[in-house]
Amino acid sequence: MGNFTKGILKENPIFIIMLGLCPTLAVSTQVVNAIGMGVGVIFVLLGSNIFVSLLKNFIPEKVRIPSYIVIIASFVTMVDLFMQGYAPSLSKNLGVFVQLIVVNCIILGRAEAFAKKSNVKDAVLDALGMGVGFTLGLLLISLIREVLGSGTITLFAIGNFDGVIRLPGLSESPVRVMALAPGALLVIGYLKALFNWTEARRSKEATA
Amino acid sequence: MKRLSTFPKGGVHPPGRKHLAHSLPLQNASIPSLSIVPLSQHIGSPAECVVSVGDVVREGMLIGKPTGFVSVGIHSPVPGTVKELRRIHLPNGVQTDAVCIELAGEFDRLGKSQETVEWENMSAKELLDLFAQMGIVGMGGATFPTHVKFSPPKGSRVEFFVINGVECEPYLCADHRLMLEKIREIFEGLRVIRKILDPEQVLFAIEANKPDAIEAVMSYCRQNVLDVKVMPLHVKYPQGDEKQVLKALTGREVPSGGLPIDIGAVVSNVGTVNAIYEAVCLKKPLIERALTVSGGAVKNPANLKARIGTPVSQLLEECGGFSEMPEKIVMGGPMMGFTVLDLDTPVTKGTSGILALTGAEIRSANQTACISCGSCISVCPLGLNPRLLYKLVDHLDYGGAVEAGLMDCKECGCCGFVCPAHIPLVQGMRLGKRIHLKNRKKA
Amino acid sequence: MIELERQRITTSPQIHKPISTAAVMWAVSACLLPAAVWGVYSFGLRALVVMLVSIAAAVLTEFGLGLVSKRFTILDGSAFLTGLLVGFNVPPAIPLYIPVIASVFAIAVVKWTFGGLGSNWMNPALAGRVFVAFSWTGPMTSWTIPRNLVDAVSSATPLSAVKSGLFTYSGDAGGPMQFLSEIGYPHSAFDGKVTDFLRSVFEPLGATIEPGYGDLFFGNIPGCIGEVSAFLLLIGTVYLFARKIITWHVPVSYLVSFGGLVWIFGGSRFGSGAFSGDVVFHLFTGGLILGAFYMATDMVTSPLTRKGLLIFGVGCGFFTFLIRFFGSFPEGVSLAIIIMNIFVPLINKYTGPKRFGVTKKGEE
Amino acid sequence: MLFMKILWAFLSVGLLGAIFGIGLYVASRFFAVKKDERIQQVVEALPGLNCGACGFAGCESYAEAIVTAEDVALDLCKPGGADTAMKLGSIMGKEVEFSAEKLVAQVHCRGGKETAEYKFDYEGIEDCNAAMLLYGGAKKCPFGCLGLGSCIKVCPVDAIDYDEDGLVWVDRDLCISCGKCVDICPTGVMKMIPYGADVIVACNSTDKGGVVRKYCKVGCIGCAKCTRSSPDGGFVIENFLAHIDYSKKGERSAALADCPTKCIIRTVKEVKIEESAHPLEAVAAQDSHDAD
Amino acid sequence: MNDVVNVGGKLALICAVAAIALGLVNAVTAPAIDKVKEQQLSAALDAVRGTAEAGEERLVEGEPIVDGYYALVQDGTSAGYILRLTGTGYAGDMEILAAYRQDGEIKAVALMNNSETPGLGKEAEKPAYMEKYIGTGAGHPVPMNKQQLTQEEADAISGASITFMGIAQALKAGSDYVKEQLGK
Amino acid sequence: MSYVGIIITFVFVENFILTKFLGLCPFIGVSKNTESAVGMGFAVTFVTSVASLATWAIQKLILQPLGLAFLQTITFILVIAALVQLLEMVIQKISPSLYKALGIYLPLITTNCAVLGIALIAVRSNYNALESFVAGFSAGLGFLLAILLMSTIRERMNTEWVPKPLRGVPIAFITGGLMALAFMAFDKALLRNLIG
Ligand SMILES: Cc1cc2nc3c(=O)[nH]c(=O)nc-3n(C[C@H](O)[C@H](O)[C@H](O)COP(=O)(O)O)c2cc1C
Ligand SMILES: Cc1cc2nc3c(=O)[nH]c(=O)nc-3n(C[C@H](O)[C@H](O)[C@H](O)COP(=O)(O)O)c2cc1C
Ligand SMILES: Cc1cc2nc3c(=O)[nH]c(=O)nc-3n(C[C@H](O)[C@H](O)[C@H](O)COP(=O)(O)O)c2cc1C
Ligand SMILES: Cc1cc2nc3c(=O)[nH]c(=O)nc-3n(C[C@H](O)[C@H](O)[C@H](O)CO)c2cc1C
Ligand code: SF4
Ligand code: SF4
Ligand code: SF4
Ligand code: SF4
Ligand code: FES
Repeated sequence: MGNFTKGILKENPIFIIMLGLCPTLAVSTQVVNAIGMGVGVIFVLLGSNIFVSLLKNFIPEKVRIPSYIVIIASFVTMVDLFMQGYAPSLSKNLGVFVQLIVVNCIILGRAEAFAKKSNVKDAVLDALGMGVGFTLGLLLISLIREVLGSGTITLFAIGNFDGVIRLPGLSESPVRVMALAPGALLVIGYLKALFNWTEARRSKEATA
Repeated sequence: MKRLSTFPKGGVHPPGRKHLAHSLPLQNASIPSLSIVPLSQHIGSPAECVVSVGDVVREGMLIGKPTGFVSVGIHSPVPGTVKELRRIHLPNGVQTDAVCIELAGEFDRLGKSQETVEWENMSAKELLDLFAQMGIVGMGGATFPTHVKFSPPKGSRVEFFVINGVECEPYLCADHRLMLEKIREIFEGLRVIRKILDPEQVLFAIEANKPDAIEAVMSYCRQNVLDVKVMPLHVKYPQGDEKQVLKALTGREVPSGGLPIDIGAVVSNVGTVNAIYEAVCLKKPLIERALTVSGGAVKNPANLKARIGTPVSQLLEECGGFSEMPEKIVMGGPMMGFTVLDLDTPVTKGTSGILALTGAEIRSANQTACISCGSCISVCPLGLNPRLLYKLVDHLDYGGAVEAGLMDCKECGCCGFVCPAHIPLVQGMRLGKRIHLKNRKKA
Repeated sequence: MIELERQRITTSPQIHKPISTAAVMWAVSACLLPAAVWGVYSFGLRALVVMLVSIAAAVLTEFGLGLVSKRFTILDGSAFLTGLLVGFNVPPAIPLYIPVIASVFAIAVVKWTFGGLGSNWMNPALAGRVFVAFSWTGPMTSWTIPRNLVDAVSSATPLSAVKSGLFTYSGDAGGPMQFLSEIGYPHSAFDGKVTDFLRSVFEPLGATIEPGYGDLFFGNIPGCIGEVSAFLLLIGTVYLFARKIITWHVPVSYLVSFGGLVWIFGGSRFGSGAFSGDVVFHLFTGGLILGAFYMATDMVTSPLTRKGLLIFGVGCGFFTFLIRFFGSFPEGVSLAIIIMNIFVPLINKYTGPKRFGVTKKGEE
Repeated sequence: MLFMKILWAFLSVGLLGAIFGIGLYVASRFFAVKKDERIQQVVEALPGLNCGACGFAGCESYAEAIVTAEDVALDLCKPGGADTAMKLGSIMGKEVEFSAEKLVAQVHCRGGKETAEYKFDYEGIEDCNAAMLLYGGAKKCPFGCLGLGSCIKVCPVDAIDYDEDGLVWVDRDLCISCGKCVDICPTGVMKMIPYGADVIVACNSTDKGGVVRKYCKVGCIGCAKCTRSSPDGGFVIENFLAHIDYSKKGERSAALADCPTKCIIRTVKEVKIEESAHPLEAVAAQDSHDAD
Repeated sequence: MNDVVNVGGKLALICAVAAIALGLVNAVTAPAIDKVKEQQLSAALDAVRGTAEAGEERLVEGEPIVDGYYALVQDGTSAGYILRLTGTGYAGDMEILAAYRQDGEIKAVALMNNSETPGLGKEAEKPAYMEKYIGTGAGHPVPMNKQQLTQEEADAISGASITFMGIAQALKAGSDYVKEQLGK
Repeated sequence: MSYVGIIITFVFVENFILTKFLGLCPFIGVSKNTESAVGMGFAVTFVTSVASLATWAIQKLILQPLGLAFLQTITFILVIAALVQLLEMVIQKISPSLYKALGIYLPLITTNCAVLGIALIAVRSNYNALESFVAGFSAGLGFLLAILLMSTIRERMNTEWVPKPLRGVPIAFITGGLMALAFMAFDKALLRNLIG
């Protein structure tokens, strides 16, 4: 179980290990993007972790990285194709960042750091934990950015509901910069500082 | 009029305030009933005490003998008995033992006419040994033993000998008075120095704010047909620093980490030259020096010849005490001097002045963070970046500071003087140097 | 016996130049006062409210963060000045929450995040302004008609009128002032007198003078509260120069490089070829004077040495030109300055002072 | 059609894979450069604090020295302690003995604004070494803590801070024994003690008792009461100052209670106990508290 | 040699298997992707064609703004054209579909692919935004700058006039194209 | 688009770090001091230039003719990974000094979004071979510029008392945010006005 929970807080890929930052910042303009991206990453992580751990003895050391990358790229392509076919607007919003899941540092990082040494069950748990941790981090960032930067919370359109919750007042004149590039960097910077601060307080209290 | 030369980069113009004392002739200060004579008054190893409590000493008798080459003797400034050996803190941070001598007995020299000694047939080596015996150190502030400075490394040639009469520190006029009143002695001392160093050229540097001194020196040279080039300099602090005065006079730069001799020069303060005269021609050890007592809080500023070991309080009293409460008592000039904690602190060989400064003169204000104004950089005569050095020291990066030139800093105080944020930059420099030297010693 | 009440024990130097951070900051604030008064006169009391609100927001934020980090810094005047400059850099009719956010952003994010006064590397007031300008583009470009132009209908600033007007313009106005005349940009009564005077001086020399320069120079134009009166801003700088609080390096290199670029390339928009740009128009419109004398000169965020300051000024001039003439915003000063702020550490790294007694060879 | 597409995909990607696989293999033979893997292992085994206590520039240079130079000891990393030394031993295949108890730093002075006398008001850089430049600091006692926190600044793990009395205090659980604070402290009042030490003599003054009394209410006056109250506690008087020999494990609470100037204090901050009639009771209460 | 085969072959094998898997996935998704594209296009055309029928697309070469057009037919007679236009906005190119009467008057406009700023330029995606252009192009000129708008309309585009001008420019070019090339 | 246009686009208008968010991991990780930041910048520039050329070839010579667009991701990344690994080995052998300067960064670059990002963007923009190369090169230059400026600012921050929780990574992000704020001056409209 520890393999699952560690990814969510203690080794949160975004806030603690600080990997996979590009998609985190680029697609966090809307909550729905964060969910889509998160699902995509979980899928790829699962797939790659399973296959890497299955094939750990088969893959020769010399072509380890290329092999992992091929495995990862295959799953990414699948996600990409399915998104294009069945969730076209999401696919458009995420742009190249779907394909860029390949180079999302988390995925190769987990393959290298964990899956290649573990059995399938642990690899699955690790993938799920990391994926969920990534998604939660992404959700947090996108929630802050979308609420501040657009005054809305965009979810899925169901029936009559167009999927957008509009916050009165803020949605008419939002802090638009928060939805743009600077906002992303500022939000993650302050969130990381908050993490550092609480972490420091926790460790101080733990010893006191 | 020809433009007077000065050093080109940096420097400041603090209010000079020399008018308080510059026209007052040197007077003998009264003899202290208790002289406190520190054993470490010079750069180098402290002298070793050769008297013990209860001993009777005579005026000018050796009480501390030099320990090693870079060291000089310490002499009793007064006749009397040794009362105690005391550990004292000098304002410049040095902790040293001091011999306390209670005045008693008869003066050997005071009030007696001095005969001049034949010295022409002494060799350079003998003269230098005599300097060390007589306790001659640089009187320009650094108190570096003169016999060491006058022993240039083999193969180096002394192109210039510079008599430093710049006296760029505000308030101070002792050198100015010496140039007016002891001109013959100074040039007699110069003859001794010529014999030792054999310089190709002798330069006499005086800032333009002492026109009477320039005139006096020039006419003396003219009358006696001396081969000395008198160089009036445009007023700017810290022109008296040997690196700056050499730059102003010769255009050459003493290399970083180097000495004047690296560019073929030796610099001596006028007071040192006078002391050399007294030591060689009168056989008088260094037991008194000229200094200025001044400052807005002093009732009657004065230029005094005071015995080494005279407590500060006595000199202030002699000048009529305070006209108003001073905020700081300073030993030395206001730019490089040190604040005095204890009024029993004695005059030493390096004390060029005692100042009692009022709040209006100090102009202190609250310290804030550095606002990157760059003033400190533009005034640093050594082309350092004091702001950066300070920040590095403040962040404990002593190695980085040394790499950025910390060890070049002369602590001239220009940076601290102009800093609008009132950051104690010079303290930072001193701290950094001290820790660096400590670390280096350890390594 | 000599007695002392209290001695101060400090390191050398024992005396100090009569200057302090607080004195500098309050002096700059004081020099901005004439322009502030003009803003209130020209745009009404609303302008005063805007300035007071931005100052209050800045000072309160400074105070709050000072409490957190146990430093009491509001008397050093830098927060006041930042707040004042935020107020100077917004339109008079701005909804009040916008300057408040700009001030809070300036002090909290740009200044205190990096450690407070002196630690920030970007100009707080300008970063605050740009932050809100990008967030609330509409309100930040809605202008108030100044008092002396009561009969005007359009409230565009001269720069934005020229910029958006030129987009579809196909005549040959010859220059921005002619263009403004052509589209009927209003002038004050006072400007008539100035124009008459200028004409009487320059027309005998063969120059033609368009009306409107008087309004530009003295500030009868719409714009941000503090930026409109180039004249009063310049008056204030006299004291700053006299006290040596600012030096000529940044303003001169900024204005000269910008003016030069305008002169060389600025005319091509009007089909009059190179070396015919209207430098005077561009110098006195927008926030250039405010920026060049009061904001690019912020010591904290500009380089340390003279050489560095010159490079910085030229960079500001270049980017101001680039943004004004090619960018999508009519004004470029604030962006140009914060862009150059990014380069300051780099500039400082390579324009350090020359060390005494250190030769290139010896340095290795 | 579909079949052809898949065939082409199969062929082209397979071929690319083969080319790169073989290419990389061949290249790796051509361009092979030997590296000692153990350096990386050693780096990983070290705590990575880069504190410099080992005497090398940082963890990485220590690791390199361990692997490349023969005679570098494996027990130099103080923060890592015994665990790390063991790990290094197993990587390098060497026996390591590491027995010393962990040491931590502590300030041996409790003289503050209320208890100690000052010569003047210090103005200047907030740094103890800077204060030393001015008459050895503002305190009359030349041995005490100057309280300007150089050690706080230098500590890599923030183990030092001002306590509720405004005096400098080391949190022994955070301290990693790097010794940087001891190095930087200008008065030598910061000293290393064993982690398990129960009490310290919180004074560093070697002045005579009478002199100490003049400038500090909580200084050690060298009265030797502690040596009598707790004869097995390892108290020794040297230069009018009590030291503790921690290798003696006897009780020391009697000395703690009897010290006339209360300069013997606990290393673990006492839970503040309500004003009680007898100080001894408070101490006793504290003792029983410690016991459970 | 054995090693080479081991290393190269294994990587090749992994690649090949991956390629086959992807080929299969592609076979499943390709029709869906095509359908999505078709749907998007027809939805867009629906938005501007009104009650008329759109014919096949004809591509236009050598025009900077007009990329292609569809002839509109209503009740058997020609009812104008739909033009595919490229305008330049604040954040790059914008795809615009606009329906014109034969005399060049704008009947309907829709903003398609674009990267304008949400809340500013993106507002132009709302049908109401285009009202100021409708009915212009023949009798009335296409509004090209703020001065030609009502105060209310001008306020609405405040802060996004680059988008406004970009669309206007494209529409005007389209109108001219209809008048000069197609209208005859 | 003209070559100048491509350069301005990728250095300023679409700076990979400050507006596109590609390559942030090394940007944050390797910008602590100028020397290594510049090393990283050059390494990235080199790889983006070569990679965009190589992927252009794959796209035009294999994927497009065979209708295998769906294999883009897998082939591109394969090429990049192999390229970087090869490059690392070659440099290590041929020029140990260059390897010392760049070597430690090279493995990091495989998983740098910037490299794959520029390859994909170049293909999407339909660039020809030279344009792809120029785009790759300028994307690298943009990265170099951003990381150089960032490192000088971070070096300055080393001598400031930044509040503890903000030190290190957070302050780097916030600095990046403010840089991005200023870089918003460079928008598409500016580019268009500048080069027509
Ligand atoms: C350690 C040391 C060694 C010195 N050696 C020499 C020397 O060999 N020759 C010389 O002319 N001066 C020597 N000096 C003296 C310096 O040149 C200089 O005169 C002295 O430091 C005082 O200079 P200041 O008053 O400008 O600070 C030495 C000084 C120091 C501190
Ligand atoms: C900042 C600074 C200012 C100085 N000003 C003077 C001065 O005004 N007059 C002087 O004789 N020496 C001055 N000195 C000392 C000279 O550098 C040099 O040490 C001295 O002239 C050498 O002579 P001495 O060894 O005989 O003292 C100054 C030194 C420094 C660092
Ligand atoms: C973050 C940001 C986004 C912008 N987005 C757009 C946009 O989508 N469309 C547009 O026309 N202008 C956009 N602009 C450009 C400015 O708003 C431009 O100054 C304005 O269009 C011209 O001012 P005006 O409309 O008030 O005349 C944007 C500016 C910023 C700072
Ligand atoms: C000449 C001068 C110009 C200044 N300009 C600005 C400015 O443009 N914006 C600002 O926020 N503060 C300005 N300040 C105030 C101060 O330097 C600024 O708040 C610091 O950047 C805060 O660390 C200025 C100060 C001076 C002395
Ligand atoms: S004290 Fe040192 S750093 Fe300051 S101006 Fe003088 S030489 Fe330069
Ligand atoms: S003079 Fe003071 S405020 Fe100005 S740069 Fe130097 S240290 Fe900073
Ligand atoms: S223990 Fe030493 S370094 Fe720490 S505050 Fe006290 S005197 Fe300073
Ligand atoms: S308290 Fe001292 S010894 Fe302990 S970790 Fe901190 S600096 Fe190192
Ligand atoms: S996720 Fe983009 S470089 Fe790491």
